[in-house]
Amino acid sequence: MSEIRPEERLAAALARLILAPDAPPARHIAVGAASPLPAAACWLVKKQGHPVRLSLLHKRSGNPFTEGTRELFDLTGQGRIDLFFLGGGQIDGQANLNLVGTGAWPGKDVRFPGSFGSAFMYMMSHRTILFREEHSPRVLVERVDNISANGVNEPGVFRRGHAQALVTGKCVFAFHPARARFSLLSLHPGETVESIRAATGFGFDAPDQVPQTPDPTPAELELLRGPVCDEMLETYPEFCARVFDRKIAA
Amino acid sequence: MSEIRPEERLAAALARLILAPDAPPARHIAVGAASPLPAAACWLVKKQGHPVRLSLLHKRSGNPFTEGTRELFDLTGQGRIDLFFLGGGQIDGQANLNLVGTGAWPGKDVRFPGSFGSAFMYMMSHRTILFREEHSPRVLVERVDNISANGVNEPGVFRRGHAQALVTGKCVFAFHPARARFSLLSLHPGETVESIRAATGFGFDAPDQVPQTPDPTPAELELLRGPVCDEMLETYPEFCARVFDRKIAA
Amino acid sequence: MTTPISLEAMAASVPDGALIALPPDNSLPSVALAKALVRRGARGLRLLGVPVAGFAADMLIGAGCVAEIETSAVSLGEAGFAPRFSAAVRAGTLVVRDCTCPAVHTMLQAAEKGVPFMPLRGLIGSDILAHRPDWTVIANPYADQGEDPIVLLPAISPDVAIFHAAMADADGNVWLGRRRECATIAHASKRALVTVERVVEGNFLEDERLAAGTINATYVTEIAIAERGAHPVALLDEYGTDAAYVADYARMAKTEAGFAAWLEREVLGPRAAAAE
Amino acid sequence: MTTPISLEAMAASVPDGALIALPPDNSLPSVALAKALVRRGARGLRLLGVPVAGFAADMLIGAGCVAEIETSAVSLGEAGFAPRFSAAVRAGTLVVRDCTCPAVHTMLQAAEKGVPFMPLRGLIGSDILAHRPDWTVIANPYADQGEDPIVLLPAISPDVAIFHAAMADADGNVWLGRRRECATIAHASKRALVTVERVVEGNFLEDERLAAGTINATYVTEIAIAERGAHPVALLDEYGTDAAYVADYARMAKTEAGFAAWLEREVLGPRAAAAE
Repeated sequence: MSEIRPEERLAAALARLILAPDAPPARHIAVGAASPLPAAACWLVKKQGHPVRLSLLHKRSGNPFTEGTRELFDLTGQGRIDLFFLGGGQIDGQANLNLVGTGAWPGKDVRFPGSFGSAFMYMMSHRTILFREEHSPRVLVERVDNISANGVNEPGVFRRGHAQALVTGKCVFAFHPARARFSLLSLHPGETVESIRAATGFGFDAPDQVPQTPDPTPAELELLRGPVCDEMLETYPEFCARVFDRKIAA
Repeated sequence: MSEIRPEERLAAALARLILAPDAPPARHIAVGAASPLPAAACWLVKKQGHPVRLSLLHKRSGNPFTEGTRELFDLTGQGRIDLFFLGGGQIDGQANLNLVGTGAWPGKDVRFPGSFGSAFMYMMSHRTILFREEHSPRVLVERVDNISANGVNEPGVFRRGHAQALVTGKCVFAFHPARARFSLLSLHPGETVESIRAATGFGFDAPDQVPQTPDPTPAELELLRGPVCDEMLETYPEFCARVFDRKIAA
Repeated sequence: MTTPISLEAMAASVPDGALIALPPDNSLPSVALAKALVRRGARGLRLLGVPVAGFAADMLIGAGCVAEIETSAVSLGEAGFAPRFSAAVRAGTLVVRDCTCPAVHTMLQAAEKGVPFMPLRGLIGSDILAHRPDWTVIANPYADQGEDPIVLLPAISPDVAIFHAAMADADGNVWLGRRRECATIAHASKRALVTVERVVEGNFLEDERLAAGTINATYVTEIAIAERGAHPVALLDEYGTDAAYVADYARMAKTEAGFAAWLEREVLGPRAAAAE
Repeated sequence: MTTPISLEAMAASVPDGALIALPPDNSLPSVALAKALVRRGARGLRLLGVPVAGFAADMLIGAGCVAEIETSAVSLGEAGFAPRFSAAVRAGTLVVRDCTCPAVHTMLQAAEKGVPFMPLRGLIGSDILAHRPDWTVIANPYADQGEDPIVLLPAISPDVAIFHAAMADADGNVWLGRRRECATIAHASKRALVTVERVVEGNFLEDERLAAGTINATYVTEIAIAERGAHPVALLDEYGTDAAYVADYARMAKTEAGFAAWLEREVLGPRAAAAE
């Protein structure tokens, strides 16, 4: 096996979170984020033989929805979406997400594209995995400038699920909704608790011993580079070329 | 021209009500009632060259709706249905309709099929023409046993339209929502104000001179027996055979 | 990938007392599954006519399978009043919750969207509303002036959606064209049991011509093959209504004895079983 | 029977200041009509992205046609942020009403049903809600316990729905397959202006295979033929996204001067006009 690429480690880490035994089962996952890594993680889980239904919103052909884009939100409202992925231009220590922009509302400083369905999906999916490759004080802030989607709610507000974890290019955090705080779950190679603190704008908990994020197993690597890449080639050709050195046959 | 059938007179009378100059325009008419006469009247209007859209809910092929039966009600909610037809097992002097049954709720004495969409369509269509061939004290009652759909509302309740008229086998009544009362508009041949009073369970107003319901014109008869019948043959074969002596070619 | 099960296994999976949503006679009821429910001796079913009920409901009521029905009407269409329904209302053996068509759709759409209620215009002044303590009237918070009362209807989530589709594909998607109330029923229900004429290769969602009339397999719990499974009701452009069959039913079902004979001949007896 | 009008006549029928609903770049926007609106010099338009906005919206904003936008996002997808939208937000020349996808659908569905509002779960705690004085939170009257706050969203009825369909038939029905948000937009809007690749014989509603993906002519105000009218966006299985065209736009539109040059070349100039 050739060298493990950082993206392969992230995909495997995400896949392990999807399958986490203490989380509710992921029977139906919707992947709407533009990033190909959550999609790769979902395909890895599926190619490992787990019976999971994937609704890939960026797939060009065979769009799974026949009511237009409304159907994803209706599905989620029905409680049929077990897991969703979200990112954000800013993410804060209470797992609030800012997809609107920095500065005064609605993003007078730097405007991001917008909140998409986050204000609904984050509350109505059974769980959400947060993913943002860039791990910097610019992105991981003490308090987001604007809340597109909030990490927790006041008691008495109907909410089906919360963030399970936040995966970045440097580490994996677990999120604890009851105390609205992240804790360090694992460190990617080369990182320490101190390096994470230096790169993170929000406070977080850390156990005495933080394990390293495991390498993908040879079996996982084989799946990622073979059948997972096969499924992703049409939708994410640049990603497959960069990470797996694979191109669509002309 | 052969003798005018009663059904032909009724169809022509309905068509004239559809086109009544003091009523809001009928650009889109939905016909849901099982009776073929409102459908014949609508086709007559259309074949006379008036630009009207017909949504015939009983048409076997080419159902106009692509959202299922919900679409008729959504259309009506949008204010796009200008005219609808309703009948009833009982109709009372305030234009209340009973499609549920007689005796205690929900029809312990004689149960009718049920209210269908009447409780919505009657209030949300721009106008409704009531049609019931049987004109008897059993059907036209002082007060319906059960109200499927009410003729008028308290002030402040959103309502888009009311009954315009009630057409029976004996006469045509106009309805006056402001005073919640019918008045006699025209008498079919052989009827008098007294014969109508005797056959009607509710009180109604009558002018000093009540005109006769006009005969269909030769042009109307020609359209009814020709192109209107052509359109109705598939959906209402028995009616066409009985009234127009026409059968579907084997 | 969904593997079809047998009609009898499908009927066995419907528990006594289940709340079952059924499309009307112009929109793909699974009469085949209704007959199988009669054969399995289902009891205490609660039916929801979407928005009205027809042949299958009347038969289930006559066979003693039904405790309650919520619907905007029960009718055999051209063949007239539903005889076993009418008899049960008269006898007081059936709880009837009268509704009006758009209210049924609205309650299912609320479940489809995952909201606890949805508003609907109309209804105010009708005895239907007066007999529905579960329906609420509120002042419209968006009124330009005055109270503007408007009805809120609660979401309804049937235990089982039952309908018939033209075909299923290898991935378990089902196709039924423009009869989209069946999609809403499936979305709103906890389980969907779908009978089909046939199972075909491929995936309808990959075909732009078929996708719009397809219900995604994610909503389909089980599929069973039942040829002419809507009969005597029409199936799209595949077969028409068997009006003579319905008229014969309407005639025989006027009496309890006549209905029992019809049931024996068409549903329970050896000849009926062989025909399925 | 609908007779197609010209693209320019269609653009002329959209008044300045109109509230226009547009589908996103994955769901059949009429880029051809958006270009025609730029050519006619439309001003003060209010856009509604259903539920997000893309290439056409950014172009209209850059060309100075737009006063307000209500949307859940404006994005060029793979090509990144929408440059003219971002510049207008920075400059404060555009009123932005931020939304979230299911809220856009819900407000249109309320108009589709003819109700003044519809509820939606989620949203509580988001600054989107905090910045929408037109959205209301009420106590759920069907709550099992407690207040159970839930958001009510007002119906929104756009003046004009604008989208592109694969084809129209002789009766003015349009077919666009599974992209059913366009049907909801058409139902909710006062007028629907639809560009199509072609007009064909027959009536889609008579064809069970096509009916489910058809929007009835009753909702379609005008049709104009615009071949490749979605370009550079994909049209179902007929043509794909022209990613190079969008990337070129994204690059040039980074500056106002670059955008002006792009507009001259692709929309306003003689070569652009000849290509339409």
